[in-house]
Amino acid sequence: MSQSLLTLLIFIPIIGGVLTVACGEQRHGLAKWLALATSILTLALCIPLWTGFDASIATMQFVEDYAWIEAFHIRYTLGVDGFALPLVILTAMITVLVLISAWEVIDKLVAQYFGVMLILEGFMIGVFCAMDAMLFYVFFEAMLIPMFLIIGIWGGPNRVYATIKFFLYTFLGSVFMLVGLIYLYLQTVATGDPSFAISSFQSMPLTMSAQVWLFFAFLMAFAVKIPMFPVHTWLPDAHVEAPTGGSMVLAAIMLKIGGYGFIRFSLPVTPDASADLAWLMVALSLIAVIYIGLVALAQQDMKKLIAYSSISHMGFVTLGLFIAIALAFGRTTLDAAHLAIQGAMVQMISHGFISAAMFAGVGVLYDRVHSREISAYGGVTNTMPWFAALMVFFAMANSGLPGTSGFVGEFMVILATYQANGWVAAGAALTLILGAAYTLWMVKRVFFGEVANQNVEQLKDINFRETVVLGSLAGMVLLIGLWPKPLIDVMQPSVEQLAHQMTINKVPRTIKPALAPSP
Amino acid sequence: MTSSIPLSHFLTVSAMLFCIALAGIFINRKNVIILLMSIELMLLAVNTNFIAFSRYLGDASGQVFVFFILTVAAAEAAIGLAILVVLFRSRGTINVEELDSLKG
Amino acid sequence: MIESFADLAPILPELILLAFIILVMLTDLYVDERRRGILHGISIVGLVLTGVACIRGFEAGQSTEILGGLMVRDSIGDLLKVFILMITAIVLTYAKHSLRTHKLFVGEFYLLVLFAVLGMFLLVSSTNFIMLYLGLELLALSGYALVALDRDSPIASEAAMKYFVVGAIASGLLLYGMSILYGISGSLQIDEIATAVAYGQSKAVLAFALTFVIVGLAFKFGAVPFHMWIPDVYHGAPTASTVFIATAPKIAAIGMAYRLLPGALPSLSADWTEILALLALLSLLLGNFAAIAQTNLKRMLAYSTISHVGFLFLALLGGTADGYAAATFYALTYALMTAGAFGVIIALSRQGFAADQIDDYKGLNQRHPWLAFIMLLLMASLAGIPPLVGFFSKLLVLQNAVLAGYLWLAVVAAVCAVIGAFYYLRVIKVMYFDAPTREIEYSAPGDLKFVLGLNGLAQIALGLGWGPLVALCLLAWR
Amino acid sequence: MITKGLLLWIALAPLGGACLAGLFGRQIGRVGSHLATIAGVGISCVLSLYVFKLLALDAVDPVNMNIYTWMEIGDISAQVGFLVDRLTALMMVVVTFVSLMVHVYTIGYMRDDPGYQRFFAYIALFTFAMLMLVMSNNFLQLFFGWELVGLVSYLLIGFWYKKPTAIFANLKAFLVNRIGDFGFLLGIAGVLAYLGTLDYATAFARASTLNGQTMDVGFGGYQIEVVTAICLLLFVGAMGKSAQVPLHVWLPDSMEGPTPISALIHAATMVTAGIFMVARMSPLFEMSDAALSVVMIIGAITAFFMGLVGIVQNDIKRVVAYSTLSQLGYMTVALGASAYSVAIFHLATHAFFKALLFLGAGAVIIAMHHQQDLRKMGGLRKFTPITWITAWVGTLVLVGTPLTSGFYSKDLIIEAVHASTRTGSGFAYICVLLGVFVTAFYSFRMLYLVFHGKARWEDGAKDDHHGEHDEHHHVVDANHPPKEPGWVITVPLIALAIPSLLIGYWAVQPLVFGDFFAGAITVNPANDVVAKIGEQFHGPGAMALHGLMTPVFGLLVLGFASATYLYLIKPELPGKIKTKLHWAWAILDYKYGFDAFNQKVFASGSVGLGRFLWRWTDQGLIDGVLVNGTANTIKRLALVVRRMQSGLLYHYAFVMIIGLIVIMAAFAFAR
Repeated sequence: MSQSLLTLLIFIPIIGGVLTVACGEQRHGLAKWLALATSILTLALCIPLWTGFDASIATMQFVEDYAWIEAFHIRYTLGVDGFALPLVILTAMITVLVLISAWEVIDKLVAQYFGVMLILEGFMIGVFCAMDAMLFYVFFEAMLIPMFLIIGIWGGPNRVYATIKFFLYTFLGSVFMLVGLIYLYLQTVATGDPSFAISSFQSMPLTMSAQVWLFFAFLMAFAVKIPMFPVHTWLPDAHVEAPTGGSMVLAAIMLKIGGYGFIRFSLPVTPDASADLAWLMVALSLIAVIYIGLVALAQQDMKKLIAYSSISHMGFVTLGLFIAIALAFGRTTLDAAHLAIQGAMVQMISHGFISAAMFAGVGVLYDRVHSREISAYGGVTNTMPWFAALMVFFAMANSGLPGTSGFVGEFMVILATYQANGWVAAGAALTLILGAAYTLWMVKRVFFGEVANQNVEQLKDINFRETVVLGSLAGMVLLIGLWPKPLIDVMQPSVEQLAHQMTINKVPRTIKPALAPSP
Repeated sequence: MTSSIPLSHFLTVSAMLFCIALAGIFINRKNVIILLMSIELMLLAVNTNFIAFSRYLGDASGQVFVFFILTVAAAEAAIGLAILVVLFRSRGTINVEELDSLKG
Repeated sequence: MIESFADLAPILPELILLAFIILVMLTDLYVDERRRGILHGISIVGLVLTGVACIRGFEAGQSTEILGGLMVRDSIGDLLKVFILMITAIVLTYAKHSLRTHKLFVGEFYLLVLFAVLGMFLLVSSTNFIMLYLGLELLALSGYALVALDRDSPIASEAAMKYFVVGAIASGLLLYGMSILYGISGSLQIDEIATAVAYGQSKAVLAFALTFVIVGLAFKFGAVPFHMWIPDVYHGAPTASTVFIATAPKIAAIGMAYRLLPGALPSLSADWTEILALLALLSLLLGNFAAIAQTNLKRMLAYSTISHVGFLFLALLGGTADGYAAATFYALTYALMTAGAFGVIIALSRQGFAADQIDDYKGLNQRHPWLAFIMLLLMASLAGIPPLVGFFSKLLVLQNAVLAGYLWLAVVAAVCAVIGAFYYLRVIKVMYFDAPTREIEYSAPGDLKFVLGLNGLAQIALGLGWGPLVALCLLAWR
Repeated sequence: MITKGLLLWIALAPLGGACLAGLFGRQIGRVGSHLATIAGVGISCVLSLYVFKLLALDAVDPVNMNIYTWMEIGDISAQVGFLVDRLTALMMVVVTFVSLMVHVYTIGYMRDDPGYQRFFAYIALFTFAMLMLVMSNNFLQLFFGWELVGLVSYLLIGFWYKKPTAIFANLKAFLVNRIGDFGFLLGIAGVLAYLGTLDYATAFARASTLNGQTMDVGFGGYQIEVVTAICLLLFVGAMGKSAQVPLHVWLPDSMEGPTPISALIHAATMVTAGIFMVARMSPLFEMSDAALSVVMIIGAITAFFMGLVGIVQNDIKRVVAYSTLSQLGYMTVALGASAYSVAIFHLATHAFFKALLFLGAGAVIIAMHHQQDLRKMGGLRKFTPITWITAWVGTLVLVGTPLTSGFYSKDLIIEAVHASTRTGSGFAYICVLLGVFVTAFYSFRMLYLVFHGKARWEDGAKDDHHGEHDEHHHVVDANHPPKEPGWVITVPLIALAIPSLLIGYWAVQPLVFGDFFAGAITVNPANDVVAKIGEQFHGPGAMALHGLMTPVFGLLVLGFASATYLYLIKPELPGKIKTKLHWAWAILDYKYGFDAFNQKVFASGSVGLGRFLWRWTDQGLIDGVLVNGTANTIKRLALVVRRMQSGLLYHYAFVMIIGLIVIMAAFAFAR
């Protein structure tokens, strides 16, 4: 059981998904229950994963290692560490909620929707568990087709443009990574120990120029995924057109894969290039926080607004990760770097819950009124008090109110960033104002005020199903916000290891004085 | 006799024939028949080459090859003409310029 | 030269094939319209038996001269032959239905296909220019006839004529190159040429000859700028012929390339690598760009073929054994994917409805989800999305390109793959996102449905378990 | 003995009440929910008093305990814990007591409001948040409480969420506070960066290491003292919460909320959080004269100029709001003069009498059936005697009549500023002096306009905004005269009036001059002004006597006199003056243009900028040119390439030949 736990986590959803599709549209009732059962089973399997995980060591756990393609030394190697574990569990949780939230909402090709969602879940878990670069890439790319279908089949009016844009954007980004991986593999061949293992890439000596090229190759892939300015424009379109469940998965999990990629590849494989280019990444992150924050302020479409806010929040992930490498540079203690990385990770997890909740909320409104335009609403509180209460809560979480998970990550990242450069920290802290501004302004326009029109007049408050979805998300947000310690403790050893890898010079490196940590 | 005409002359001639054949193919805008003739001419140029070389090298295999080429050329011509007939039946023309329904 | 029949053992596959060709020819004379299905059966049996013969003689690294060195029996040849036979068998299954629906079900088709296969056999295992040329022409001539199979179709005959003319030019050019090489080396034996060329002849003349040889080769593959016949032939020919011409000959061409380039001109590898890189680049760009603008599925697949040839050439760079193994793997998977795609077209086509317009596939998912799913797999595989096998074949060729020092070309190829993804996605989009406009009936015979299903699932199966296959390729080439 | 359990009870009891009323309000009903919350707050009030007794009288040692670890990364750890010393205890008493009063008062005030339960849930939750803030023993929890009170204030200002002005005001309040928090958070980051901890005790212990340490500003190579930078950043936070210029703009608008919370949050407790925080941080602030000067000057400006605006207000609540601003200014000045104890003293007294005034105003509003316009009141004393008397008490205390608590706290502030030698103390001194006059003037003006003179409501003012909510569509006029509200309203008034009068006399000696805050507040001997003025202090009685012959008292009398003359004796005069000095009146009425400026520049500006960036950079450049541009280029190229397949045989042949020649050429030139 426990020695093949990860395989089960990956393939139970995939097989369940195939079976669900096989049920066919005429038996979609059965299909839905089958899908839900599968996803819950997957979530249940996360319990032994969590309990069995030894949070005191940084090494990979639940490792499974089988030869896959001997000829090219591609292995089927799975394992989780402090970074992967929370993300796997997040994926399992969100998928269950996605299925529940789609229960009565999806009206065409129901079986296919539920099945594809499960298959997607399997691929995503695979990404987080893969320890072999090629296996990682396979899962990384395999996610595209299900998502492509989800947006394209069940999406909004402009779905075709959005989904093809999403696909090609991501695909274009990742092929550069593919070439990079091939290059790294050939390096290992040259050194006589051919392997696609991520660990062997991480420990491989590389010249500075090679590192820079590789860094940009990885950047192309992960910057698009996370997404960073200026390759973020696919996200708003994708979110706007995607069905609620699609948006939830996209925002809650897929974006995280970008950040996870930085942690797995960019930082450890090319530490020196990362350090040299940290200034660039920090600059882009700040742009994400401020520029995107301003753009979000201008949105008229709720989903677009939340999408932009996601980009802005992901800015903190990249900021944390690349400030960390500046802080890991010539310091006696690495605590600050640890703080930054932890902040980035917590931000990812928390954003997973919050953005999922926000999109679920928009979905609730959309199912009733069939409009995402802010101007189509007003005074929703009058007719949907409980829903309004929950959404105000999530809005507060989204604008980083202490006590909610949204605060924790930003708090840690800002605190850490200040130690590298006060002005950067100030720029990042602007999110306190911007985030509150765009989120609460939307809340004001949608929920407060007199009842705006007939549609709002006839709104029914959230039913049990929706309460379950939003309520459980609210619970997680509150839990992480009030007591992040368990989460942080689980990640700490891996964080320390990553910070240590950052300090290992493959070649002499420099760092922009602006980011040189204050003495 | 062998010494009288140097190899280069043969090669030049065959090269010329070859070029004429090619030119015939893409300058000709009128009749498919001419295309077939040009192709034949091209093969003949090649044959000239082979024979000249084999004579010059005193190696027979070249001439053997020529026989094969001639045979194949005949078969080719047969198929070509057959296609030509089919073409004429279905389109009523063998004008090269009108063979452009498949494009883009 | 032949002391005993034992000497004929190495060419047993060819002999069996020939025997069955004659059998088909004779049966065709005596069976009437209704029972022509038997020809199909005979051909399949023939292919299978030939395959068995190939496999039984298969032995890595070993190679025996036949017919006084005109041909050779080696693992490379056997591998390619087995693959050719596999593909041909699949193709015949698809073709039968197509021929039936379009009233073209005649014995000649099987004859021509089998003759073409025989030509390919000679091509891949010839060690002498004469043999190589004969194989080439046997393949080519059968091809011309196959294209012209539908005598009443104007576009078919036009395509045949175009194919014939440019094909003839190409073989003419190839012959001219051969003649020069013969002049230089004084032999038609590939190995002797190799040794002769190795002793520094004047580079200029060699390059001159090499150019013509490469042109002939590039034409067989259909690499830019010798690709012009591909779209017209794919489009014009009856689908049954297209699916054959589009698949098996590509595998044979690898053998031809191997015999001509590393075989005959190893000392020029630097030169032909450059040229192949150039052709690869052109093919990648033109193929992908032109495919985007297509509305006819067959034509789109034609251009996609051109772009795939571009990828395949990446594997030929450097001419290493691993490279050729990768190329073989690529050609095989490509053939599987393309055969499958045409198979779907055939499965949906009816009398008077060719199902070759992309728009014909609108809403297929809602009508026939299974068929749509197969097409999805094939398209995604052609686009190179993991875990489908199309991705891994691309992976191998890209790796070979990087290994050969063509990192930039690998990057370009990768980007082209993204551009290419667009038009494959368009097919998926049409099938899954659009609402069905007309009633699409899917009434193919069971064997076709079965093979088609296998063909689609093979994309996943091979994607997950491509190790043995690639290992086999490496075994054969190393 | 102060145990963890005790403190947890104090903190969590209100939270429990809040959850009950908030989540199950519908089930337990109105009575149930107000009983639940009052019980919760009552418990923590009693316990707070007990804790205060222990600390103040029985001299028990302060406690500093951690409840649980919030996060721990190497040496960086954040706890949730309590630090309870006399400063905290005092704040706890003030908060819980006022809160309790407000709870009781609310029963009457919100009697027929549909959101009854919700309201109780909010104010109970606020009490919890405020307690978390004052009881915190580290910066994280401080920030937690800091933001949570902000949240509740946001919810309560927007309590009547249908009212456009209300939901505008609450968004504004939250955002302005966020600007403050922006600085505050950076201050905390600075503390962590330079002191390596988030724990008060540790941080203060290490504070001395900052001596003379400077940091690079980042441009122009300027250097700035680290401690100054940190203190200023922290003070930005205080400016937000305690509504100091220029972040004061939210407080007047917050009056859109129901009156009880104006009393509780926007007068007595939350707005004083900034004062409390600075006092709590005294060990840091004491190290930076520069920071304290800034504090003092900002405070002085607020104290005087905001008072001025109060003069021209006609909304009864807004008058009190501006008076609150001005009083907060006084406290800030005291901080700036490093007279922290005095500031806290004034904070406490102010809490009582300002709550009193607000609740009084609320009583008036109820009596007037939600009429808030001073011009429509007058002569109420006959109808609402208790309110009238308590209002008089409140006013007298506010203006600082000797012997009242207001006198002691305010007079000491003025003294302190006078005694201070810090940069800007001169300016501050003038401001606070003039402030006395202004305070007296607007206070009595309000008093007269409401309770004295002719009843301007009798000629039924039908015209304008009555009825924040629909229950009160009928207005008062001659036939429906205003009447005294019920006991739930008046009892809190009285209960607040008494301490407002007395605690000053009773507490000034121990609180300010006894070293009551020893250990809680650190004052650098060099600038210990309290000690200096302590030398002239000979008991509260003597101070009161002495107070009668200070300029302060003169200004107070002057203010009283002029107000009396203008609004009681010659009520027509103000109109004339208004027309004469129109420009001055305009400036004040325009509130110095802060709101307009913010609205134009920040609100509209940022939205406009966002829209511009979205349209031009995001959609125009990135999407339009780069993404779709590329796609379209490829499409166009595709068509071109497609046309190259002309379909003409001789073109095909030609292309082949060209290819042949190109390859040859490649060889030729490669050589």
